[in-house]
Amino acid sequence: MMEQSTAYLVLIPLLPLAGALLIGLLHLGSSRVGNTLSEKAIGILACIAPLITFLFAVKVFFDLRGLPVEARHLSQQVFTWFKVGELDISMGFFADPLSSLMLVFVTFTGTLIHIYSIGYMAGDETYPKFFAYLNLFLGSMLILVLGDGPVVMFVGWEGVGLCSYLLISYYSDDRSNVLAGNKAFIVNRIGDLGFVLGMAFLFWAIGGSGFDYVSLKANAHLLQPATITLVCLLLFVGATGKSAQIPLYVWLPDAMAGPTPVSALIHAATMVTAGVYMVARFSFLYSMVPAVGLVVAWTGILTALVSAIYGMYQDDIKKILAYSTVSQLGYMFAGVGLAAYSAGIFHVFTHAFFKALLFLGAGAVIYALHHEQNIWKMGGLKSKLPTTYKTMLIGSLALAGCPPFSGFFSKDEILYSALASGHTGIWLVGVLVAGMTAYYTFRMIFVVFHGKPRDQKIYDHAHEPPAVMTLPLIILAIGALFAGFLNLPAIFGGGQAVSHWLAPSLAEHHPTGSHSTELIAIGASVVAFAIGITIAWRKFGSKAEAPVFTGFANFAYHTFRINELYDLLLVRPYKAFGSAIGNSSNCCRSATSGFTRSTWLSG
Amino acid sequence: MFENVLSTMIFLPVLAGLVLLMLPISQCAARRLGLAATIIILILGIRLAFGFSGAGGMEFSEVREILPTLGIQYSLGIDGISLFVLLTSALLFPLVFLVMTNQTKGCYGNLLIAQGTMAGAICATDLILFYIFWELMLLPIFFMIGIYGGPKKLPATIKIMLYTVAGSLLMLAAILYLGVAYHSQFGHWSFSAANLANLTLGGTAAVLAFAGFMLAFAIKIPLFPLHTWLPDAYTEAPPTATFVLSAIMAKIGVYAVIRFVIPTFEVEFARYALLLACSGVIGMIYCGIAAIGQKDIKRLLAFSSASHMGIIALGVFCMNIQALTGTLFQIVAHATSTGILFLFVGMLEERMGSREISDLGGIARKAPVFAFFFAIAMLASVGLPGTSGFIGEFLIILGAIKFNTAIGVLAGTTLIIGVCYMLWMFQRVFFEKSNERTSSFKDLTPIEALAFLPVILLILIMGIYPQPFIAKIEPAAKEQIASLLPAVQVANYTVLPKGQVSEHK
Amino acid sequence: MNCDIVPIIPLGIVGLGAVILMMLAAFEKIHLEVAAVFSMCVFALAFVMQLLPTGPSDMAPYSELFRGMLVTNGFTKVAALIILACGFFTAMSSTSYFRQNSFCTLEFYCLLIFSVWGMLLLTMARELITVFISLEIFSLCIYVLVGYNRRSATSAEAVLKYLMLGAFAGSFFTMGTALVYGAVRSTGFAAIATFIAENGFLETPALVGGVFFILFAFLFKIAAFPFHAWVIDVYDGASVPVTGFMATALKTAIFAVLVNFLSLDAGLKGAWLDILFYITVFTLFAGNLIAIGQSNLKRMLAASGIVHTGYLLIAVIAVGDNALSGNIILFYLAAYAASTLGIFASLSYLGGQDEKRCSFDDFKGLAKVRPYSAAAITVFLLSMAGIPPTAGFMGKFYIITTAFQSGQALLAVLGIVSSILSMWYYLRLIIAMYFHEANEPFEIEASPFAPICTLILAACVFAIGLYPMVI
Amino acid sequence: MIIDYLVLSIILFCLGIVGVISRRNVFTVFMAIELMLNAANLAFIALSRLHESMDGQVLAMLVMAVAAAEAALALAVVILLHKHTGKLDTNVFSLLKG
Repeated sequence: MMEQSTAYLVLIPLLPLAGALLIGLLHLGSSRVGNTLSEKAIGILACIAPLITFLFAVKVFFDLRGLPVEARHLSQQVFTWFKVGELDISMGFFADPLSSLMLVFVTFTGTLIHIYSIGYMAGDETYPKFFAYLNLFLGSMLILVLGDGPVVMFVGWEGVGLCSYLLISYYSDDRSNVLAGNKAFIVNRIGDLGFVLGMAFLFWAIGGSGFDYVSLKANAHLLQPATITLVCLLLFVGATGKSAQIPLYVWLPDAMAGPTPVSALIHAATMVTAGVYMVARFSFLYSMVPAVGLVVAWTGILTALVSAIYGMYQDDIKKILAYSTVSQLGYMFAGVGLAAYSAGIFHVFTHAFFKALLFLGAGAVIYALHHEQNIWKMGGLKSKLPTTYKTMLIGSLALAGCPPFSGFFSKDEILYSALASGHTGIWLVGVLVAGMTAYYTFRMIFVVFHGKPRDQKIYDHAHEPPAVMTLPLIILAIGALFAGFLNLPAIFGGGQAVSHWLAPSLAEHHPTGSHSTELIAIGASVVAFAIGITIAWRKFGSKAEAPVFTGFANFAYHTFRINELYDLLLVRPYKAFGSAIGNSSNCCRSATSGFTRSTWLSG
Repeated sequence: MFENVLSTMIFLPVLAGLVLLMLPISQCAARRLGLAATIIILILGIRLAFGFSGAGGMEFSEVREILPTLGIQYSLGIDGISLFVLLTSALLFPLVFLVMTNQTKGCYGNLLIAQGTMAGAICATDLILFYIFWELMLLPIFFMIGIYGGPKKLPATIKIMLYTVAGSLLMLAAILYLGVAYHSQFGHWSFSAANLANLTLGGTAAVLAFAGFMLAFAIKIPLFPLHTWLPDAYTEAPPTATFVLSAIMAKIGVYAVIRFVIPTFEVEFARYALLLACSGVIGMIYCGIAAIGQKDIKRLLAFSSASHMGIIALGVFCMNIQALTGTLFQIVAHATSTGILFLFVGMLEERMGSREISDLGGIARKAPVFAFFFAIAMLASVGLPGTSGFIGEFLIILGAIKFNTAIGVLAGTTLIIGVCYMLWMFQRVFFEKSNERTSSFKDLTPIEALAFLPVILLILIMGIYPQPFIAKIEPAAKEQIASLLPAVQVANYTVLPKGQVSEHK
Repeated sequence: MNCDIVPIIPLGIVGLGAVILMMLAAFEKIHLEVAAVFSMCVFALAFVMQLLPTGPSDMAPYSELFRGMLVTNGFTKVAALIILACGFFTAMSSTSYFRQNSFCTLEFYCLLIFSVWGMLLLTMARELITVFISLEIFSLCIYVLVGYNRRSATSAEAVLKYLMLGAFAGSFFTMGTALVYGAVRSTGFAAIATFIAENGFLETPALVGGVFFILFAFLFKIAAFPFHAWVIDVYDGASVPVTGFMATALKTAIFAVLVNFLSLDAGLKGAWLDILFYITVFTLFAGNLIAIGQSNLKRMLAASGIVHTGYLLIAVIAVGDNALSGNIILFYLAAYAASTLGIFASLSYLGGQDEKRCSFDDFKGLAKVRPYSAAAITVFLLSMAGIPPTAGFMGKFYIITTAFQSGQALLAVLGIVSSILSMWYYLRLIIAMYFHEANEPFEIEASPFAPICTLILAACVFAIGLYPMVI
Repeated sequence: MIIDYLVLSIILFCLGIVGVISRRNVFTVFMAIELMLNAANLAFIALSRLHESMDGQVLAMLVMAVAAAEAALALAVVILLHKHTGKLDTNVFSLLKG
């Protein structure tokens, strides 16, 4: 324990975990002695913990505000976790501006989505289980954010992975869902291997004297360049796993098999951005090796491009949003890769709002249409679901980067720093992707809400979801609308509040670009947005039917057959080899038995 | 009774078992008797744990001369290395008697004898005594598999028997060689491990003796090329026997390497550590991959167990404090998790009469508690942080990387390999739709749930707050490493992975 | 002279008993079982007498009697004890055997006692002709015992083979004796020892040749490698109790005299060491290979007997000046005798009419039918295989240790390897008894003797195993 | 002089060995064995002469006695075998194949 004022840090992750335990026990109990509590009660019970944690997060924020800039961090050692030789890991929590920012929006969106789920999951037969998982996830996410060292972070890191697995395969009767869950977990584990190895190398290099961020940062100068490169690359492998970047992005689209609130919370707002957060966490290492940064940036931007291409051809509303998530994550990595950490984190921040909003909106639509997800069966829902429509429109504008919505500022920040730091290639791709983003986002909006209803029966049954679901939409919409202004660049007379807030915990050097470059950047992205949205309007504005894809479109529709490729190159050989070995031991057993039959059973 | 608690823990179960086998009592009574005996042992074990200071060195020692002319002693004792192996067996055995309700009387009797003899092997500090128990602990398993085993039991029995007996007899030769060497060097006979550690060995003879020991232990663990008996034995054995084999007996192999081989054969050990580590890691990967191809859930778990034993053994051969502590920790962790996994499978078999993965499915819906416990054990065995599995594996991987980068990286792949087959199995067995076979599956009764709860809690506690355990393990591990250190310097292994120098050590 | 008589009182008792029994037999006065009990009493009495301290002979090792013809010391005494015990248990188990097989007459027991007498004499012999005579005394008795079942062609054939080869070996022995006599003008061990001490061993070719012939004869009698073939058939042909008796008592006697003879002089032994080494190795492995091939229990046991001969030869080679070595042979013999007699005792009442339960198949599922017999047999087998804490383990333990100590590491390791091989056929019987279902189990009306005998011997196996620990 | 006797006895002995190994008739085999024993006796006598002590001759007597006993037993066995199988050819005794 350090000074008393930080003793509450541990409570932040603890409360949701406790909630998870409680609800889980209720669930197990109910499985034996029938339902003990009504859904409402369970839902409210589930929402308490996130709400309190949100308040704590705010408290953390203001506590940090109270401290002088250079001394802005709170930390709390709860107990020595394990201590072997020079390895001394303590279960400690650590809040600095970076983590406090994450904390705020994670708990905020988390709370909203809990509330939303009360409505969305109504009538589900294992209702408490869902909330138990949701709380468990929140707890792990908070450990991830608050962990004072890589190892503690890894606990949360794996915890969220587990929850994602459990929630993706939530509707476990359907094999495909479970397979999607397995895929997510396994792919994440591949990334985690990178994380663990990175940790190990880092430890043997400088971990001997303390293995928490503070002392690592202090000793970072002792590292060989080679080691730093190795460590950074390995950690980035972990990031690609968690944040769905090339080559490990394949699990995220399948992850949409989970309930929509899960997609919103885990696979859009919070968990998938953990990779970005981790890179920012280790900014003191990444900033030392720009080469690795470049790798990160290019990986990110290419992911953005590829998934944007996929996004343009999907017909499942959630798949569209999933790919857009991947693509936005690409932006974030481009940002952190180019050492514009604050820009990247800021995009994480805004993205949390509008993407959560979009997913919840999509959830509302799906809910309204009784679990119909194909956009080519929707249409003209504007009148039926006004609130959903309006909020989703705001979300889309934010996503597409239309000024002055939040997405515009954050994305522009990244593109600008790419241009200013002279990586024109990245910038150009970024602008292109911005256009495509606008295109596929509004393709979705137009097809779903405008034009004539394509399936009259579904259309007739459609109805606005209850307030418990629309309320979060509205709150998030407000967030998506105004979050951008928190980091208003100087050119708009803003003070880049977020960047300055984050400054103490990041090792970034702001690119010094002239106003002209900044103007070029803004102009380009605005133009790209305009072009994108116009094409979308041309093609889908009034009325459009389900297209038959051919050639490249078909190829893109099937996401370049990457899944099939992986299956062919990795999964099948692995399984074949496995069963081959298994059978080999079988046949050697049968050999033995034959042998023994001859000599023993005769006896 | 408490002053020679170790003898009690050894002979009480053996006597109980013999009585149980001799007396014509009913199966149910037999189970009760066994339960009572094991619970007494558990209580003793707990008292032992609290009486244990953990200062390093032997505690609760008992020494009696049994063959003075040859310096053979009946000498028992436990230290940080053996304590937890002993406690684990003490903790797990009552569980078997609680949940494995319809095994035969003979099975229960053999189970008790196995517990006693294994306790003997764990506590013995005299090599001859150790050898005696080491041989004896195989017999109950032999009979359990042979008499109560599955359809293909005979080849399995013969395999395991010939393998292990061959190994242990060669070990006997090595032991006797050591004894004679000691006599020639110090002028009097002694087989106590502590004395033999003072031997100055060298030349091919020493290497051969070392090989004799390692062979015996490698077969029991089992290390890679010698693992072929394992899948058959584990699969054909009755659940109780499989439980004993996987949870305790394999661990005793690792334990024996640490206890007897390292102090005596520092030089040889250091010289061949790399080779052995390779075999460990290869076995880990090989069996892990083989597991994915299995149709029989028990066989799958058998391979998974072999895979984990590979990495546990690896921890021993890395010769640094992290890895060794990790191994000792993982011994307990793996014993608990895999042990109850096998028990769960046993229950599945008892209740549904099939182990074919394809026959099962949808159990999670039918039996949430069962599924929940199973899931926790499974997650522990795939090393999820927050469960006991993570600490051990993390330490071992860390140590492995220090020992040799390549091996460390390969060891890391256990994260992936393990999760592949486990999730695959979990999906097929617990998720998806339930069929007519599984729809009748009954969940754990409250009694059973209570029986499993301590182990489940142990798994979680060891994951969340492992320091108390590690604090008791570490001193003993330190001694071992200290005894190794000069030899390691001789064999000049890289103290750090390539490309890294240590201003910091 | 008095102190000469005292040590051979047991000998006297046995001889007297034999004569008395023969007299009784001549007049058909007593019943078979009575005769059995009588002979048991004789053996028991002699055993007790043997145990009693017999005057100065304990003080002086190799104290000589009858002007160096006989000798008694700790070694011979223990050997005699083992032989007497063998006789006792054989008599005991044969009663049950002859419940089911009716070719027994009173002479059977006379011959038994006479052969024991010869063996006792052999253990004490310190003079070549005495050796020869005592050898022939019990050989002749055993020939008859082997062929006792006159109705069975196999036993007749067995006795023929045994007789031919035995006489062959005997003549070798005489020739050897003659040569030795020629060399040292005496046949007393002491004289030979002094002679060698004076002018060395290899210097006199006659002596070398003689010793070679003598060793040839001994190796034949203990069925060492080149001369092992006969054992299988003879054991197979003989009736179960006789087989047990041969396998244990005979071996004990011969090994006793062999050790006495070889420990005459270091040079004498040293000259044959290399040859003995190879003979030992081949004996071990030949025995194992033959045993693995067998499907008949008696033949398997005969072959495993060859293997045990191999172990004893290891001991003989390793016997040196150190404290252990002399007694380890006797210890191993005792351990081996206990378990072997035990198995044959159980066979003698499980065998049934005309030993119809003889192959491994016939023992399938025995554990279900007769759990205790099966358990006892398991104990004996484990002891033979050398699993602790049985007698066999301690025996092997001593032998291997001694081998290491006398620098015969290779021999020790080979011994271990062969005992790994031997697990194969011992386990096979256990597996047959426990892991298979019974096929047509037939009931046997057994007299209590053999089962009791089995029980006692099972206890002995553990007792001997733990004996070193309790003293 | 004395050496001739020894050579003779050795020759007889070897003849005996050859006989035992080569001949198949049971009688012949036993006669060969007797031959060997007597070779030994011859050696004894000759050597006792050489050493000018009576021991050798005594030993010879003993050996003869034993040989006689053995012979008696052998004949009994031969008769027994002849009862079982009308032949005396060792090759027909093949019940025990060892």
